Amino acid sequence: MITANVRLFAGLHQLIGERDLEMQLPEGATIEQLRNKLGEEYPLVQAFLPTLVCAVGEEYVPGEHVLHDGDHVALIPPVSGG
Amino acid sequence: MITANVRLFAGLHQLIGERDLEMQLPEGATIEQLRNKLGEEYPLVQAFLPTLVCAVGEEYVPGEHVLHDGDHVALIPPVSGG
Amino acid sequence: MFEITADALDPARLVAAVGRDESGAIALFYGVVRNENMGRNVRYLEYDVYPEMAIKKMRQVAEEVHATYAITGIGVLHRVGRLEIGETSLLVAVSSAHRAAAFEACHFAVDRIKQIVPIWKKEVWDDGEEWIEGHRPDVPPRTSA
Amino acid sequence: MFEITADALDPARLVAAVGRDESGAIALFYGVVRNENMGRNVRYLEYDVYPEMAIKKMRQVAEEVHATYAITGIGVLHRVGRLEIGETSLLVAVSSAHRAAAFEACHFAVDRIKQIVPIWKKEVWDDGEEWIEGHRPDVPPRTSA
Repeated sequence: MITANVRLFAGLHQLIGERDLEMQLPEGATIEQLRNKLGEEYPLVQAFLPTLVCAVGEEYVPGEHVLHDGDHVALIPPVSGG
Repeated sequence: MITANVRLFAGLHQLIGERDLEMQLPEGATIEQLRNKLGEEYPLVQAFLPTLVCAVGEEYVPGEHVLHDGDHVALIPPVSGG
Repeated sequence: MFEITADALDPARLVAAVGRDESGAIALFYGVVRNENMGRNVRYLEYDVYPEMAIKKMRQVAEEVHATYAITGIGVLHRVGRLEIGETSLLVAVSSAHRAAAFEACHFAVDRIKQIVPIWKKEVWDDGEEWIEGHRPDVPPRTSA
Repeated sequence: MFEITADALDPARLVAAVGRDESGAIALFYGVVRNENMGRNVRYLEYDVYPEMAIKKMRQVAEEVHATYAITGIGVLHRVGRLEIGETSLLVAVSSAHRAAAFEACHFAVDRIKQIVPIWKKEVWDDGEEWIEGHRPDVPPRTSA
């Protein structure tokens, strides 16, 4: 198993009430698997998943991206700065 | 005869060394006649005439514009503000 | 100069930072909190940010602008936290030898910032609130694992 | 706010003057004295102006901008006299609900100011000087006498 450090922002942060979560995932898990598990563990998040993008190492990554133990994963809803 | 109060700017002002000139013109004289007389009285001005525009009452006017006694006529070389 | 701060933004400092002796034009954009959006009366805004990534993405925008336009300097300041009507949330300054490049590059930079920089605004109205969903950032195709 | 002055220009004052509660964007343009033009090394600039007409023509530009773009405010400050490299000669600020109108209207306003406002600059180089001939203003067809 690996541990991913998940960071929440904006509506997700407000909804779940935490800035950071730890998630346990199987060795070789992808962003897609993390998203699925997130939806299972936090059903409130499911409404966000279709438009949610993930970032690892401060870069946007696709669903196939493979995670490593200790990775920091940011959940990025559609941005609205400016 | 009428008197036109002629104001000079930029290169013309520097060349002639005056900000204001008085010119005597016949009754009913136009801007075009003023320009011609200016070129005769101040030959140095002739090089400016092709690109010079005149303003009366703070508005650009064409050569056919008829002058009245006491009019203020500004000689406007191509502008270069900004 | 690329900064995220909870304090009031200082345009003079940003303009001084982007100007060079060869700059003939500087375009400065202010994003300002307005009192209305989509027909709703806005009381104030609350901004959230992923600071490290936001700075990194601002720098990426600057690189894109440098690659596309003949500019002499660019800088971005973004305010976060609670902002009242009339307060400035975003400043983008671009200097160039000539004005057309300064205007076009600054406009492009603002558009890109709104597309890829991880910052979010919540509108608070008299009768509710909502986190605004703007642009979904583009995700690169498959990266190396 | 439309002003001609021999003193340093104050952008904060101009921005405050054009902002409204419904303004979400302000585009501010700085015309800055640069150290080079047409391959020549510029030491400083000297500006001449026809003040009353310059203000009148700035107001005409503002009316044209209001007629063409959805803006909430516009202001122009122009400095005259001697200006050194890096000093600001022109400030044009435009506020709007949205950024595209602010950028486009501000760019248009700067272009028009350079076409019709009676202001002139002299470049002073190490080895000479020249009054710059920019745009010949359009003259209306025959007016009533």
